[in-house]
Amino acid sequence: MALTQEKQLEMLRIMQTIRRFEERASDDYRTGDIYGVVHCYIGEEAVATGVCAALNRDDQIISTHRGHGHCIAKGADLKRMMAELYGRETGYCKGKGGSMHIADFSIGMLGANGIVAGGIPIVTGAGLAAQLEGKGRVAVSFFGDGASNAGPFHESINIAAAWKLPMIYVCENNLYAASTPAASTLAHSDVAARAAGYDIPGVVVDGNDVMAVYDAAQEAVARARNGEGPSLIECKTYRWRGHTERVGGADPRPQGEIRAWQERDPIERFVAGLMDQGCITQEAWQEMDEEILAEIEEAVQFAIESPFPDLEAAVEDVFAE
Amino acid sequence: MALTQEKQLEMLRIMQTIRRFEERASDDYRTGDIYGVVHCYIGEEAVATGVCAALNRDDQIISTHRGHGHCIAKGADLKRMMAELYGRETGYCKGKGGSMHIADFSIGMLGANGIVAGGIPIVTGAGLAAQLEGKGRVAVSFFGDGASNAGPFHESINIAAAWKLPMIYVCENNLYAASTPAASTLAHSDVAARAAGYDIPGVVVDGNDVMAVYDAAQEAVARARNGEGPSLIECKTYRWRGHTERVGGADPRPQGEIRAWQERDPIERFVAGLMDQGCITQEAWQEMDEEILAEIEEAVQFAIESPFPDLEAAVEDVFAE
Amino acid sequence: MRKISYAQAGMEALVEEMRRDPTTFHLSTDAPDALVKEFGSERVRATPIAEGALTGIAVGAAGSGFRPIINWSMVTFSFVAMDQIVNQAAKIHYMFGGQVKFPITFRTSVGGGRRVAAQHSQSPYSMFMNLAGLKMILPSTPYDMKGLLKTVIRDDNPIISFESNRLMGFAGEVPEDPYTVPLGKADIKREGTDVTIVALAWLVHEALAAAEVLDKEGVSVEVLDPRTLVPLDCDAIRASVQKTGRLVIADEAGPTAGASAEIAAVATEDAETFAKMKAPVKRVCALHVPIPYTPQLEDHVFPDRDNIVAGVREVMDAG
Amino acid sequence: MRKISYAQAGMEALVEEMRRDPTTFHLSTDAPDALVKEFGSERVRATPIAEGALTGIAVGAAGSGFRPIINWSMVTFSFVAMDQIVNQAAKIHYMFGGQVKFPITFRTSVGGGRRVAAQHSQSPYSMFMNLAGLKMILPSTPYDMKGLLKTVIRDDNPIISFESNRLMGFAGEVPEDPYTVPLGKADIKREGTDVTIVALAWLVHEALAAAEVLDKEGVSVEVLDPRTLVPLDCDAIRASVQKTGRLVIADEAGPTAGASAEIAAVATEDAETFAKMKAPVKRVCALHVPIPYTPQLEDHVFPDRDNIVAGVREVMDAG
Ligand SMILES: Cc1ncc(C[n+]2csc(CCOP(=O)(O)OP(=O)(O)O)c2C)c(N)n1
Ligand SMILES: Cc1ncc(C[n+]2csc(CCOP(=O)(O)OP(=O)(O)O)c2C)c(N)n1
Ligand SMILES: [Mg+2]
Ligand SMILES: [Mg+2]
Repeated sequence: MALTQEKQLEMLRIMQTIRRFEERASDDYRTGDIYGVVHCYIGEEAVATGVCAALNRDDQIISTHRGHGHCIAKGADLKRMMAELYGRETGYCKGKGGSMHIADFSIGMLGANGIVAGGIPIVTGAGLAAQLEGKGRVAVSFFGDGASNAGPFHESINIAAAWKLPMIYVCENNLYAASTPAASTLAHSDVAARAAGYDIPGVVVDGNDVMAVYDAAQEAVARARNGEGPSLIECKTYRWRGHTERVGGADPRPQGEIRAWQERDPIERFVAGLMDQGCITQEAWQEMDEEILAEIEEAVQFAIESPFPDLEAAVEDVFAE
Repeated sequence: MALTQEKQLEMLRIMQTIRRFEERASDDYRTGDIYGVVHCYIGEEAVATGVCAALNRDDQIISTHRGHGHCIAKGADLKRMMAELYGRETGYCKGKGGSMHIADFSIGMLGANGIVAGGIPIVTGAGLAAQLEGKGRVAVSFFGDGASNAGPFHESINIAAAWKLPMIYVCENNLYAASTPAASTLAHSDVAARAAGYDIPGVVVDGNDVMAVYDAAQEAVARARNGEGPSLIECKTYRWRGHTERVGGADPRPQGEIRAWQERDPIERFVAGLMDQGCITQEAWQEMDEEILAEIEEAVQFAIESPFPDLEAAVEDVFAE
Repeated sequence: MRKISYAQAGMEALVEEMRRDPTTFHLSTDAPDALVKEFGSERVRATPIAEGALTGIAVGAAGSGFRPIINWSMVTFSFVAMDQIVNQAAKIHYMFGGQVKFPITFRTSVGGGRRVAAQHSQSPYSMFMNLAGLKMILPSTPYDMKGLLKTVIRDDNPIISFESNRLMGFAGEVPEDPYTVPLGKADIKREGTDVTIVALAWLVHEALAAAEVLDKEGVSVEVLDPRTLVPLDCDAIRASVQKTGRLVIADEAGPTAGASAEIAAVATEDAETFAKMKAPVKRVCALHVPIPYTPQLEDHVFPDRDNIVAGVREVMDAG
Repeated sequence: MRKISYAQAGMEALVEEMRRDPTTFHLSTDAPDALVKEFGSERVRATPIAEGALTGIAVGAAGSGFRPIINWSMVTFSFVAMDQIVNQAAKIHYMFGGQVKFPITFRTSVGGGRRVAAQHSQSPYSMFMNLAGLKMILPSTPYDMKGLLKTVIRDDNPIISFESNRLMGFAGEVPEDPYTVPLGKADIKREGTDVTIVALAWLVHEALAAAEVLDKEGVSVEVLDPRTLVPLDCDAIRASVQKTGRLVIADEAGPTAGASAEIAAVATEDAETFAKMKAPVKRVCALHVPIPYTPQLEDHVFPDRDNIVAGVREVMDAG
């Protein structure tokens, strides 16, 4: 299904918002305004954006430790995201979660998650809820190549397939799990090859091509809404930055490999195509970027002006009342 | 590779020993001489027997909660097995383990295991040990259709494939996990279909044909000894008795299904073939059976005459000295 | 009043609450026939053997407006789900700032006595108590089972219902009329003045038997059943110990960092209670070993009424 | 004497023991460069993210004559391996009647202070203590780390080495000459006469700082570091409390059914110790909540020297 220009420009805006948001988060992490650990999605923006473009607001997704991109693509509020990174009371988790735990259930974003593969069963439960409800909602699990080797991947996808749950499993294969190459841990180089064992569709997609991702997602979503069960989509992509923003050992990945993938920048490729089609001019693109930067600046200001939580908050929210 | 008559008769003896052993164990469970829980392998004897016929003494196997067949096929001592069921000091586990935990590391039998899929990683560790040792040993994981849906199956087989461990994964698909039909829990009806996702061979075998099982095992063992990595063998078979020997609710499986599988008795089929080939006469077969029964009677006598452990034994063996 | 078994009481609670609330559903590796019959195989599913995924599925479905009931069966099998329990179910409400609720019931059986050896004879509730973010019950009678389990299913948090293997067939009075039992309220199963026995699950009954014996020796025993482990009714425990001056804790689990250790600490860290204590605390627990198969050894490892009597005599002698 | 960090001390122990014993090998999801360089990528493997399988693999390899070392990294990740820990590693030696040994070292980091929120800030050692069949250490200094970890690797049982996140960069004296520290021997890190602080890991250092403050107030503090949680040196704890008459327990974990509860029970269930106790037990632990991300809240949740000082004053006032 061809997308309107408007929709495509919106996707471009989302991709660039992810990138600019994380560039800022990385800077503010370095100055000490953001704490703990931050995992950047830069270079992989096409995956979250392409998949979420195929979803409705009430569809649900779950993310990983590398969660900002999925949040933004599903429509999260930048202010509350940034406030969470800044540890403020106005953040999505009232400052209790931080980067690894941003969630917004009201838009179907079931959270980033610090446990590799930990989110896969959870969002499969959202898929079961969607099936029991019977209103045609679907649920999407994002996870990495590393996660695909963990038990919950197998257990969940088998259950979803056996029960024909309205699920889309999206493997973001960025070729590494921290410093360990996927080539050394994946018995078959394509995670998508596992789909056949569950009798479901499995496809490999260029994860740096947002329209290719969208097309694959669109097809899987239609199938899921139709009651035909889950699909597995593997997006080959690459992260540009280190595993986390913590300054530690040197990046173990070959410099040439990093450069080669940067030349396949999903945003530049998408912009170039849109310009070729006359969808956007260089000036409009620059303007869009400036708007995005302004929006992020606003989010940072919001965060800075928000108070830290009161100490009593430490003992609240352990249980729902 | 064609097997000698002698070897085939030995396989027949093993199959019949498994059956007679369990018939007796079931009887003695009913009289209260054997405690706890007993899971019978009757009907599935061809699997353990066919696979273990392809192994050497120093190769290793691991079993499940349904462990007697694997023990006997790997060469365990019936006396010490029966003594364990009887809870005696002379049992394999000094009476501490019972039916679900019989092990004999000296013959490469790494134990029955009460946790579904729990043994799969453990025996994969034996496979890693074999690889590190480099003496051409192999290791075999037996597990059920139910276990194939659990995380450890996936994690272990992927690791074994990625590291080319000398492993054979043998799924005993007896169509049920307790009272739950495999048809309702396996997204793809063949567990073997999952092998492709790990880039390893996966075959479906008639698990009631001991020679077919042997042939498949033989090929997988050769591959493993050769450093070519793991294989997955799925044996379609059926258990004749209830999930456990505990008298509880009615067997939920269709009577017709049970009868149909009993007509495919792996022992009768094998004997009939051997008789056709002139390997064994009706009289010799009867004689073999009587020898087996006598041996089992001896094992029971040994168990009965063995003492229960002293109470101090309760606090021993928590740690190795 | 009619008598039904502990197991039946649990089933009644389930049926009543599933009737009451259409957002409840039930997952377990074997589906209970009675539930399938009444609620259908969409709401009552026999699942693949993947307790880890089931537990995560419960979390996700709960966060999406449902009220899942998961039966892990033996607690042994909960350990394959431990990541989902520890890292997700227990923390997700707090970690996400309380933005939605996660009403989940986990049922599981604990305890020994069935000659099923180490893996299948466990009572590890204290492992879950050490976490923050899970409530848990441990009923000792059919009455408490039904009333507590109904409360658990209605509660908006993840809760574990630990249920005693040894008590499954135990019959007791259960009213036909609906009722619930609140969380966090201990029950004095017998009043006494000389010594408090805080007893858990099956050991409540052993403690009551021991109390009869001790009564003949002139020792007046109070038997306190916490019924819920989280929240634990610390006030009731302290009040009882302040009254009797002596504390014996009877638990089928091993002692080390057990519920028994916590109960001991709850008493001895409270200044008022400590001031009134006449004797050291006594834990009457299983030996700290895996559980052996053979009957003599298994029975030797677990505490029973005799061990409780001996424990009480010890604290009576000590002060 | 030279000083090295806690983290380096652990690495030295590993290198020395891997040199010493060719049956050792190392598995973790990220392989430490230094180990790969020296021992090669056959013996030091970067693994798939499958800590459950790795733990089982360790059990199987150990039962086949090897001496595996597994680094789970953060203890958080051990929960995906919990079935293999609880149902296999801890029970297999007993359950199989001791027929072979299972020498396994599990390394894992615990504790908070790094602003990484609930999932990545845990100290759940008491969950493992409640099991029977695992030994475990929790060193507080580079010296103890190296000496204990060497002992652990040589031991013929599954052992968990809990290692404090907060102490990774902490430097201390470590001899160049080889030495080991035995399991089950507490270390008195400071002698005193008025109150015993049993402190764990990072809190040993906070307790020592608190002792300085209290010294100025005329309170003489003894700081006892158990160093190994299983076996726990109950004799040393009891002896110290018998001497001082007062017990404060400082632990970064939450109190409920924690190591702190066990230590409290170990003291108060011993008649001789109980008789000499002048004040109630005091646990200075984390608040019983998941750990929040934002610094103020995180620091508020964890105990530190100030909380210890306050705790000691409380027991001094009580009696
Ligand atoms: C169960 C578990 N083990 C280990 C970790 C530590 N860890 C955090 S991210 C990561 C790598 C994840 O790789 P992948 O799934 O490919 O995602 P990516 O980081 O590449 O996006 C690891 C090992 C964890 N969070 N959870
Ligand atoms: C992790 C776990 N969950 C549940 C059980 C209870 N249980 C014991 S055997 C069994 C069925 C196993 O089915 P399968 O793997 O097909 O083996 P089979 O009994 O058919 O030989 C179940 C559910 C268990 N032992 N372990
Ligand atoms: Mg990756
Ligand atoms: Mg089966």
